[in-house]
Amino acid sequence: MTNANEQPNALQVVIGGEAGQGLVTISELLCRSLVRAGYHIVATQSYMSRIRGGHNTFAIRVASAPIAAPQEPIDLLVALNADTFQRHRPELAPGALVIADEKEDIRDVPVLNVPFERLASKTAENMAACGIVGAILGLERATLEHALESFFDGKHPEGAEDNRKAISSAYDWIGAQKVAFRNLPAPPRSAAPIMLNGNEALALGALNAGVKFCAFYPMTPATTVPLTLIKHAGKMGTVVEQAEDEIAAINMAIGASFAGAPAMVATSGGGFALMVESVSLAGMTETPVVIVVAQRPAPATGLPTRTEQADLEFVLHAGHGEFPRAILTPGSVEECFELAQKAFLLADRYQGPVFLLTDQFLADTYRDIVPFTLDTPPHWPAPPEPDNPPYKRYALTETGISPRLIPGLSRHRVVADSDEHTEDGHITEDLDVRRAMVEKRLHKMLGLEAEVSPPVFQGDAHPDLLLVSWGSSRGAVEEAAAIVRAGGTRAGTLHFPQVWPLVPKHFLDTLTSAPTVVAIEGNATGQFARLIRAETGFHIPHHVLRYDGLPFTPEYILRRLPHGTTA
Amino acid sequence: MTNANEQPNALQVVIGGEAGQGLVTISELLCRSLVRAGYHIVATQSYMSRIRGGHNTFAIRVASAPIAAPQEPIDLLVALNADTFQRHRPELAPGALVIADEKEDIRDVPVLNVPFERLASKTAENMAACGIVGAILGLERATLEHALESFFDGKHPEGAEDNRKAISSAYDWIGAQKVAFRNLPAPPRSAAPIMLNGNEALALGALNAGVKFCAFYPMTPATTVPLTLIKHAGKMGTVVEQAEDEIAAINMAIGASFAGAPAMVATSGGGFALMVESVSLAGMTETPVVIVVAQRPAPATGLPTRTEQADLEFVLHAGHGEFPRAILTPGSVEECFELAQKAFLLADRYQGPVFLLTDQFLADTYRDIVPFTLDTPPHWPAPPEPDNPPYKRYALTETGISPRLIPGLSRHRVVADSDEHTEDGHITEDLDVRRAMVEKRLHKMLGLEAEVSPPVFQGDAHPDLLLVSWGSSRGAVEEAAAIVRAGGTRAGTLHFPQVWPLVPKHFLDTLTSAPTVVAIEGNATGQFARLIRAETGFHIPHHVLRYDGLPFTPEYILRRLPHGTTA
Amino acid sequence: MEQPPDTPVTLPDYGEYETAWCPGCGNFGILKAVKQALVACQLRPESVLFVSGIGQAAKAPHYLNANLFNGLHGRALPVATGAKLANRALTVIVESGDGCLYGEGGNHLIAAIRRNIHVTVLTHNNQIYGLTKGQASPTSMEGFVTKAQPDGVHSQPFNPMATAVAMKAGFAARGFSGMPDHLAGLIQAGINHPGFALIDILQPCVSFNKVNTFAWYKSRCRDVANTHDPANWEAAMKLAFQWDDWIPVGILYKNDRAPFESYFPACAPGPLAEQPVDRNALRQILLSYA
Amino acid sequence: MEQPPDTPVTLPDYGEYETAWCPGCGNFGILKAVKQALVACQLRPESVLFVSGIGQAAKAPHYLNANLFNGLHGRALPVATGAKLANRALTVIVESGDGCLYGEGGNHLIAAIRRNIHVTVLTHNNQIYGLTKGQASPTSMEGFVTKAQPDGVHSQPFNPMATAVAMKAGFAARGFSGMPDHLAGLIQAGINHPGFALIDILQPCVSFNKVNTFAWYKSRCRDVANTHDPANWEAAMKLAFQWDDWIPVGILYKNDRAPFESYFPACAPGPLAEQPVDRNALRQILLSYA
Ligand SMILES: Cc1ncc(C[n+]2csc(CCOP(=O)(O)OP(=O)(O)O)c2C)c(N)n1
Ligand SMILES: Cc1ncc(C[n+]2csc(CCOP(=O)(O)OP(=O)(O)O)c2C)c(N)n1
Ligand code: SF4
Ligand code: SF4
Ligand SMILES: [Mg+2]
Ligand SMILES: [Mg+2]
Repeated sequence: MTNANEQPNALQVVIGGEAGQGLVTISELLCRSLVRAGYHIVATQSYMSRIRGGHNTFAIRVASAPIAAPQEPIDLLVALNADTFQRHRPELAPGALVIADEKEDIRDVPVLNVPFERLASKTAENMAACGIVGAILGLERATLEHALESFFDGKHPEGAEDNRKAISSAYDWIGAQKVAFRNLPAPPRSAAPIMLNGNEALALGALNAGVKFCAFYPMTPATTVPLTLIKHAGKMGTVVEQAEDEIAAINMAIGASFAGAPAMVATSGGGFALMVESVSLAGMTETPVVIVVAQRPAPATGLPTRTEQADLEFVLHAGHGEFPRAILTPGSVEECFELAQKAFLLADRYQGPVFLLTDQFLADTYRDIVPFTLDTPPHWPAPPEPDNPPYKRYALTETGISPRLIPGLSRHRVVADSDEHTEDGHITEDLDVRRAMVEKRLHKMLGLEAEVSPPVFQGDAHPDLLLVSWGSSRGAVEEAAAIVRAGGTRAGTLHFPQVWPLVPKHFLDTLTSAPTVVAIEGNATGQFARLIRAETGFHIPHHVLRYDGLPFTPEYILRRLPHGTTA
Repeated sequence: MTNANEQPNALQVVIGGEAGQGLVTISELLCRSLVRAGYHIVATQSYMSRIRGGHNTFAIRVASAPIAAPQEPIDLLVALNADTFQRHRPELAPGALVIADEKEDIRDVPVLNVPFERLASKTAENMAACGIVGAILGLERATLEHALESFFDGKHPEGAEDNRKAISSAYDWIGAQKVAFRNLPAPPRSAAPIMLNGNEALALGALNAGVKFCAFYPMTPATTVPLTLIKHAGKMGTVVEQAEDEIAAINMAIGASFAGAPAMVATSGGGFALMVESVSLAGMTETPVVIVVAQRPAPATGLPTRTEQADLEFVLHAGHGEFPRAILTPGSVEECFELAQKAFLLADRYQGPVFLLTDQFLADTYRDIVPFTLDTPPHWPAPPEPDNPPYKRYALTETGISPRLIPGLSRHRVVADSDEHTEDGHITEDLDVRRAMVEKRLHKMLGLEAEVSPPVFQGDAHPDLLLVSWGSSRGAVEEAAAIVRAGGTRAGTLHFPQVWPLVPKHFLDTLTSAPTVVAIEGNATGQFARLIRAETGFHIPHHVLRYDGLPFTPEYILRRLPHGTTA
Repeated sequence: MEQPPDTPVTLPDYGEYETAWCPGCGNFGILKAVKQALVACQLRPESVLFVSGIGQAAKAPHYLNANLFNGLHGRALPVATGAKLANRALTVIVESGDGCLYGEGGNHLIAAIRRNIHVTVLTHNNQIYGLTKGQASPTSMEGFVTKAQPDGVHSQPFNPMATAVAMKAGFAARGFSGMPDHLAGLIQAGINHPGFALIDILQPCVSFNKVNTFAWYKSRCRDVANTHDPANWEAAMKLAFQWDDWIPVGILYKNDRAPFESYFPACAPGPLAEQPVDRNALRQILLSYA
Repeated sequence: MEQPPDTPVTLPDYGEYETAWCPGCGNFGILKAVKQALVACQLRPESVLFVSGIGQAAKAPHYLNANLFNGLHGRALPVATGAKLANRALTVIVESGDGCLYGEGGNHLIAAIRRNIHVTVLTHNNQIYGLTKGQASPTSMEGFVTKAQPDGVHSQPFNPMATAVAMKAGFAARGFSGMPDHLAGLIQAGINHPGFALIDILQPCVSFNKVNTFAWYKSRCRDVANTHDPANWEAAMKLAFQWDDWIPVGILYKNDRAPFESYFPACAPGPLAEQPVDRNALRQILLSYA
């Protein structure tokens, strides 16, 4: 069996240090430069819940050919402090190089001792490290300098100049060294890719779908969704408001949506927990709202800056009573963009809550992206104005979908009620009406089922080994399967970009015909496997689970596949 | 097939009128008198969400032999207004009698026209009606008078006297009438039963378990749980506080529990939705808390005063992340008492959230009860004080259960954290500790499984028809099965007093060996059947569902059993 | 039924409906005053959005003909805030109970005051939880006895006027359901105030509050209009605490902070629902991620 | 390590721990003052319960040796309330951030003030959300610019002192982390005040608040002890609004309402955990349902 790190076209750079050492800045700069140079990247952030100190890393896997997942072995370790080396030493790949300040006492491994003090001012030492890595990876000096320019964008000229100098000195210095490090093949592409993380892509997808309102209460790892919207609010005409709490956030979104603005919220498990009553409200009043839940390890506050996939069942059943919903689970940065659009479409069409379930790993991971085409915007039709009054907001229809007008934008009055209501929206205690309304609402499930994004199969037809995944683990699972295949086992993957509703005919044959099926989930109890069983009776007998806060890697999966399933 | 109403020993009295007509007072008085006279009752309240007006009923099914469920046909209808007669006319059983004011124009059915104005003052007319019913049912005048005395308990002597007179005149007047109405056989018992509804029994069970703290925010149909605790707070030394909102309520309970007081909250779906984040907090900090969720029809505000069983999946998955819980689902007023005790026991032993999932029907239904014995109180041991410091609140143990000390009651400091934490309770981001703590917490499921209240089977061995139920529908389901049996079909019932955890060996054989299995649930999607399938793969093919806000009756079930399943 | 938009708005435009309230309830006076104020403002029903929570008070907007979002207990204010931001042209009125707005929804009240969003809040303050059958509310007086508080309320009552004035709310007024004409005037002034307006309306609950009855309020409530300048913060603060033989009703405090929605350029051109998606701008934005 | 209970409590009893705060953070001064106050009160660590929420401030009690319940963001106060009711003998101190206590937890603050429960609240008020990397908090000043508020904050800041004084809180004080001895005195007074005490502590955040810096606070904060009588409500109200070149620190307001827990007879005999279940009484109660 081959390992991910043995792929000749990929290598992994890990930059580690304390919060406050400028790690994110230089890593992003490096990523951007790599992407501009045409490389593919998977750049994963791993940080502690503190502002200064602690231990953070930015792991940049870079390749000349497409890649989809982070990897474990480190080829180039940039240790901004001594702690970094100690922690990551066990992960060094054969032939790895460590970059560290010349004052650090690092032995037994190939190390490049850099005289940072001589190369840069104290505050620009991080940028010198950036230059060193850029040079080693064979990036042109100008590529890094241009990336730096866009970063400063004309602001702080002094700091910018200081940083430029640091890069320059790094390149000059390294020219004089003999650094033995395997080079990547030159990248093949000439397209102009962009670099996005999952949350940015999600926000941009929402903007393309027409989002006009977002309310939020800050919560890691969701906050960068509203921050991205805020950044572009001026140009896109979006109203984004920081609410007093999450309950307010979702109720504001519901109010804005009722008044016609495509609306969303973004939060994580604990914040979402506070929104649960209002999810039910959106279900009852049939108000569209897109809810981004960026998962992190729980229960309670848990590990605020790490990743997990343990809120699937919670989100699926959140809210008292029964009403339709859809849960989209993007498996890549591209899917964040696409499914964000779909979420708004479904929310609008089926008039209720639609979820985007992501996690810290996907939210924070940067990828190179071919700019999305924006010419197929989802359709937000002006609701047809019924001409025969009285207008009935909740008219009983065959599809369960009733004509939705916007208060103030028609001659009609629009009445919505969280109590059970008549067709015209007014409170009722008529128990026949109750029954009809329950059925009307649930009837919308049929339409939602017809629009499900079906699971994506990849790999050998009639595989002996089938790996089932949902959400952010897609890349790692697909790479793991590729490695298994390279080892001679017929392997396939089934990725679910949508976990609710489930349409058994999309996947049941695939499941039942594979001799070995393994569910890969970032939780401790196999939630999705349980859901598959609840809906189909099919029991997935094997699991690869992860619940230590870190994302899946191909290596992690390969180590845990059931014995005998790989050749 | 026989019908419930054809049971010779049972008949049903329905008293209907507007809110504010004193319907509840006279119905409770009547129930109490019947119980004191030795009858069995199932007295169901059905009311609208308003304080005056509307249409409310109190349906008292009374019998000489034990009964377990409400019934549909009405034998004696007390119409306190004209509307009542119109609404309930279709439900009148053959031979039914209607009692109404002589001014009402009621035809085509046997009616007793009562000159209420002559029998009582305006405010005591309801009491005259009570006297009429008592007399017709053959209750001694003194029984009603004594019940009235305990009701007034020496207060409002004028009102009491007025009411006593009304009863008296009613008895006098009816003596002169010729009323044709089938009488019930004299009750066989001589024990001294008491009369309780589900919420009262639940509160008394909690008191026996040692509850010392309850916080709540008013919400129908849960409010009478804290109100019952408040009523007895002085004698039982209980602290009950009305919180500013439900989030505060559960956090107060968690704080009190952390400081050593057995603690509970009680709410309904929407209020519970607000507690969800803190359920996860209790799971993470391993703080015992008993959570009563009295279901009502949702989504959102729904039908505040009606009944439903649609929050099972919601409660099961409420809270972000993964942690153990237990969900108890009493099926009778007695089980409310018993399972309330068990809830406190489990919460204490497994240190986390334990649910009592009831509903409006059970909460408000009065039954005759043989007073519970109080001599087997659950055990609340003083936690053993570890003598070797440092004390570790979250010590890793084989059972997952760690030694719980109470802050201020030992020499040790007790530290609890909603973040992931070390054994001594302090915040950590160590990912190995994280994994160990996830496993420790989930390990408690094993102990919980060992203490599950198993499902209760009743009926024929190897039944052809098996009815599966959980929670409040138990009585109706068991009566329906009895009728089916009486009709010649081998029938059995499987009632789940606990729906989580599920232990398949308790029931899977029973399920798989019955030719026809039907799930009876008060929701629209068959939530419990789905849960059974998720846990066992077993698919319950038939459902009898109800989601119009009314409770199950044997008749409702019988009408909907799959064709061909009954002889 | 539909009138051309230039016809004057009259009371029948707001309809007459059957209610679920107890006979004699103070809510009737408020309903009357609200309709009167809407007519006085000459607001067409289709341009008015009521947002309410849950409780007896929260049912009020079902009893007139306008747009309505009857949401969750305690959550009317954020819904109203979202709706106003989505469409500035809507007249947004929140109507709910003291429990809903000062209890469950307390955090939103504070935030709304801080924002100064142009929303008019009508609190039916009966000093009790009516719909749930008579527990203490945040405004119940100390010692007030209910089934849930058999030894009387121990918390100090929430004083909405004192808090609003202390927080320098845009507009703070107290009314009484038993003075419907006066109340209609307050509501009209509140709606026309271009910022947040809190109108706390004393409302007898005949079923559950046997202390603060119609007579109790009636004998205490007197208007301050002629003697008080609402721009005078110190005087307003004094009046906010005036609660014994005399309970001052009228506009206690007012200032002219800019309304919250005026800070959002996106709100200016018209309803968000009618703003197109500028995909050229978005394309430029996408490329800026290179 | 264990000391017999009659040994005087000293600073080492409260330990020294490594923190996760930024060097130079105002939280360090608060931590120091808290320990100093606990020693001054001669409280043994095992008799003190800290309750905190989530944020940088909320980590503070992890850095001293006492009982701790570090709960959810915004929810420290109800936990503290429950714990105090369960055991009156505990000294219950809430320590958390401005976002936690005035934002997410706003409704609980209001309720706690109304209850006057004997809990001492220490708000680390850095006018920013620190842990989530610098969004505006309820106390951020108007116009304050952050990544989330690039055009500046539009809401009026929450004034904790004005609200507390308007609500006649039991004890309301303002401190500054840069005056740790003065602050320790306030905390000691707050702990000893038999009722609810809110101590709002101005705290520089060196990482995210570049406006309200140490120097900014330092040049403004001056004690009022010698010039102000905390029983004088009008004066307190004035001081609460004083926020320009001079920010008064000290006890602004104080009264002597009875603490909430004193109304519960069940709380008097001792910790609820140690009260037996009176099954004879319960048996009588059962029979009363006949
Ligand atoms: C989250 C939630 N908690 C509790 C309730 C139950 N509830 C309905 S109305 C109400 C109180 C009503 O009091 P108030 O707001 O003063 O209105 P009033 O009935 O007095 O007009 C409560 C607690 C609810 N519907 N939702
Ligand atoms: C329910 C919930 N919402 C949001 C968060 C994320 N969160 C953690 S700390 C914090 C704000 C911290 O600000 P503050 O309370 O002022 O404390 P500081 O870090 O400034 O000391 C937020 C929003 C959370 N943990 N839980
Ligand atoms: S209960 Fe009180 S507030 Fe509700 S309608 Fe009746 S009188 Fe009015
Ligand atoms: S971010 Fe601010 S508040 Fe948090 S530790 Fe750093 S300086 Fe202190
Ligand atoms: Mg009220
Ligand atoms: Mg802060």
